[in-house]
Amino acid sequence: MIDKTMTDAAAAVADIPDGATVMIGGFGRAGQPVELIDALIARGARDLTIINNNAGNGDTGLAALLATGGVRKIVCSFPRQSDSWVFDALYRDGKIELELVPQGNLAERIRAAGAGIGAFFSPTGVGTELAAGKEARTIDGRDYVLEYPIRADFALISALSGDRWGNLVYRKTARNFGPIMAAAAATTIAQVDAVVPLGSIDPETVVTPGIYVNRVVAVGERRWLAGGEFVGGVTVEGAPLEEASA
Amino acid sequence: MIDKTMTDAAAAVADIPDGATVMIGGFGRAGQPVELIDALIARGARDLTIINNNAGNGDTGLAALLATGGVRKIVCSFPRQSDSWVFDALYRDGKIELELVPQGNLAERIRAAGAGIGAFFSPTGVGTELAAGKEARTIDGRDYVLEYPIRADFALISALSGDRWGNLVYRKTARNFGPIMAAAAATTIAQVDAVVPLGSIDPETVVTPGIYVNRVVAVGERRWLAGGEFVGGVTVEGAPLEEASA
Amino acid sequence: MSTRISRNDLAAKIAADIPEGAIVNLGIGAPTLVADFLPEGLEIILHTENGMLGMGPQPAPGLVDPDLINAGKQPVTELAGSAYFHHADSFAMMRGGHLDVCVLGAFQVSQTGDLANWSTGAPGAIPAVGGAMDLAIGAKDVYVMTDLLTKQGDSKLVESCTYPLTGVGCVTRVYTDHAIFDVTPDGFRVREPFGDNTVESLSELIGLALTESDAAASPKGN
Amino acid sequence: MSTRISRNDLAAKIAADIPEGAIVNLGIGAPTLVADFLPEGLEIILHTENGMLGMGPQPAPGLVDPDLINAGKQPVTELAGSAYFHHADSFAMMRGGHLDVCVLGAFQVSQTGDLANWSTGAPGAIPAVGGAMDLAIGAKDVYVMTDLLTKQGDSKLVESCTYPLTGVGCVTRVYTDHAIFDVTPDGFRVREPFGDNTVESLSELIGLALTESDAAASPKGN
Repeated sequence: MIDKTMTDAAAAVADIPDGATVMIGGFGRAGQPVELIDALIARGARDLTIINNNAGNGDTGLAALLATGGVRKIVCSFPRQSDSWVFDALYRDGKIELELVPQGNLAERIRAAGAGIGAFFSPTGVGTELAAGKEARTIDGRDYVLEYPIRADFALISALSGDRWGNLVYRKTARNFGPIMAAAAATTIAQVDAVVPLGSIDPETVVTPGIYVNRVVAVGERRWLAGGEFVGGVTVEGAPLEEASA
Repeated sequence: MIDKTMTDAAAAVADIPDGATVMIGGFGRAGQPVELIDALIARGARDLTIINNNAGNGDTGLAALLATGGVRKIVCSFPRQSDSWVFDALYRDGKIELELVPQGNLAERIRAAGAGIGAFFSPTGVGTELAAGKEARTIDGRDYVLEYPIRADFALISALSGDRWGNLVYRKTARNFGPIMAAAAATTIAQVDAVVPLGSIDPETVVTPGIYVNRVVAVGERRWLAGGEFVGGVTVEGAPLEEASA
Repeated sequence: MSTRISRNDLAAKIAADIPEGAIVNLGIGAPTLVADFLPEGLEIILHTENGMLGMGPQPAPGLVDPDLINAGKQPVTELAGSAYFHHADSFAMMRGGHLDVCVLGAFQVSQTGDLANWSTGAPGAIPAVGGAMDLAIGAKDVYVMTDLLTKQGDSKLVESCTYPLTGVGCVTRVYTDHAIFDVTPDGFRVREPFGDNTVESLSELIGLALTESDAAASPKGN
Repeated sequence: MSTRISRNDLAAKIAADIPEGAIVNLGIGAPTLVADFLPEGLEIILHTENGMLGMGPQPAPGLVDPDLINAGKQPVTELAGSAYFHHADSFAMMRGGHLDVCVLGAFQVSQTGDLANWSTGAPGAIPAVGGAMDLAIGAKDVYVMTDLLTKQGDSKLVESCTYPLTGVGCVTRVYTDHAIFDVTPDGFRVREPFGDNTVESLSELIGLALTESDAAASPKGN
């Protein structure tokens, strides 16, 4: 029997070594695999390269990981946000390396890694300093630069539910980078609200087939859901309204 | 109000001109938009370039279109089949041009057209005669050839159901080339078993978002379905068993 | 003398130019205001690059869904007909030319349509580009929404950009608080001057030669 | 003298070498036989390039669903845990190296692992390649299932292919009716000779030098 489920997040990330390149899903807070990140923090891996769209929000999740000092480099499109103070301080102190990639090139380069594409000509960034030094070419009258795949040793992603084969479905805009990162990493670890029985996900609606997923960890339903359905009553950060208004 | 639905297949294909490049969805018979093809035959367009995985089966659908002599060239991966006699005869008589493309390159080139990729390095076909003359490159120790997008003026595809914004869902392996062709053509025409009210397709399960679809035509439910659910009782060609055994 | 319109009035002008059925991406910041002025009853489909078409307005207080946000990471809602997809599919929509309109902010726009809106190039500043470069090259019409002048009084419409570029020759129209400009092969053309602005006064204000569109000559008949 | 095993026995040999959890694509023709011999109770996930993982066996007569076919355009079924996806996603799985095993037929396999299986290059023949070239480069292990000799008695294992290539250096193992061969940097290595075949007799039969694996030396201990 194929069973990719694991009992807890700590076990799921236990073999992520120092120096690993780790993709972390999410766009801002939506889809960020906070429980897996917390487990990675507890593991204490150092010298990591992290690939994410952003560079952390507030003091939790990816921001907390950065705060440990265990991240050598981050590859992202939009590090500077209103609540990215952890990254901001590290960057200004020269304690973290930043590779800035336009968001669409970031997504397509991750997709290329999973899809076995050696490189591709993208029109994004042409003529800008983010394309400086890249191979350029005009094809059918449009200008392009050559972009290479972005791979990772591990991907940590978050989905709504998954089965023991690793099939995943997501929820709303929390889907974002999950499906492409799952395909681009040697080992993909998915946290899900709940593990569901094999066969209970309609094959027409599987977003990430299990072929891309190595480990599935149930972390429990988010507080703004009930049975997978939104019930409201939180801030955009996911804090209960009573806390937020306190 | 956005309403992409059209009353019949004839109206949907009425502006496909002589000389057009037309993508036709389907893998063999599964997902082949037979009613749209019939309408295109009735329209009588000539000098067409057709892009499909195959080159027709039996005497219906794409095969019937080829039989009209209105197709100048076909781009496909697998023309020769047990029931491809229409194409076979045209080809042997020198009456149709064939561009043979490995199936994965065909799919990825169509995807590249829809995704705004200028060209991409593919490992498929390297060292074979189908890559002869193509730009080659070794990247990270793996050999690739450069492949260019395949675009079309029109795409004719088949889906299970669609709404008036053009959102589509497919059924089982009839999905195949539909989603990527929809994005790669200037004008995409989808036949569906049924048009459903806007909002009745779960946004999580939309496979082709309406952004890629220009026209939607309801052609009625296939005889092996009832309310979208399989009820059995046909051959793989879709003929009722009583006919097949007659 | 009236030479400027409010940001809300400008957002309304942009909204009025968007036809029914258009697929539109509204950039972070002021451009999001445009959503509030889209005509009631017309179906215009909003795309957000974090994976959604058919985005609806902000939720009511207490109904915030943290899994449902826009590119500015603000809570939004879903409309009937919406669809979710992953990030590569979302940016394929832009890059592939499937969006009709995007509306972006700007530091500078050059008379050849170059856009600078992601970095002032200031030393020590933390760079962040997000989806700006993809949006710039990824819609049939790229509209810029901006004040015409910086707080220091410099024109944001320039002969050539001095800030780092976001995209080359990508802007088709600039909506400013003083006037609407089309980017043409002959440089900026005044499409609609607001209040007491004239082609001549605008040209003097920004230090660039301007042409006049038929629309500008008789704005009411536009 | 017994020198050949049946096609079914060969399919069973291949099936026995596929571990639980493997993602496997079985090519059109003889390789599809392997599905019938996969061990009961082990979960092995079949991929079909026309957009499905978790493919099940043929349907019962009268339960043919024309929307549910395999790459050979034969009716199949879906298992619990299956998933559908479009053609570009399906071939991305292959090209991206996510399949563990594919099993293909062959006209020729060279001792460096080149595969020829799509065209004999005969004048007037209608060429058709399908997904063969993608499969050839797209699985961690590419197994070939074939008779060792053609009907004319020529070896399909060759020094270098004379038929048009499907892929270069892609084959890892060849299952024939006479023996199983691994493709190694030193050429073909006999993994398991069947019946009365020996490394020496096989070498003589196909006209190529062969090496012997430890497994071949004691096949029972494999």
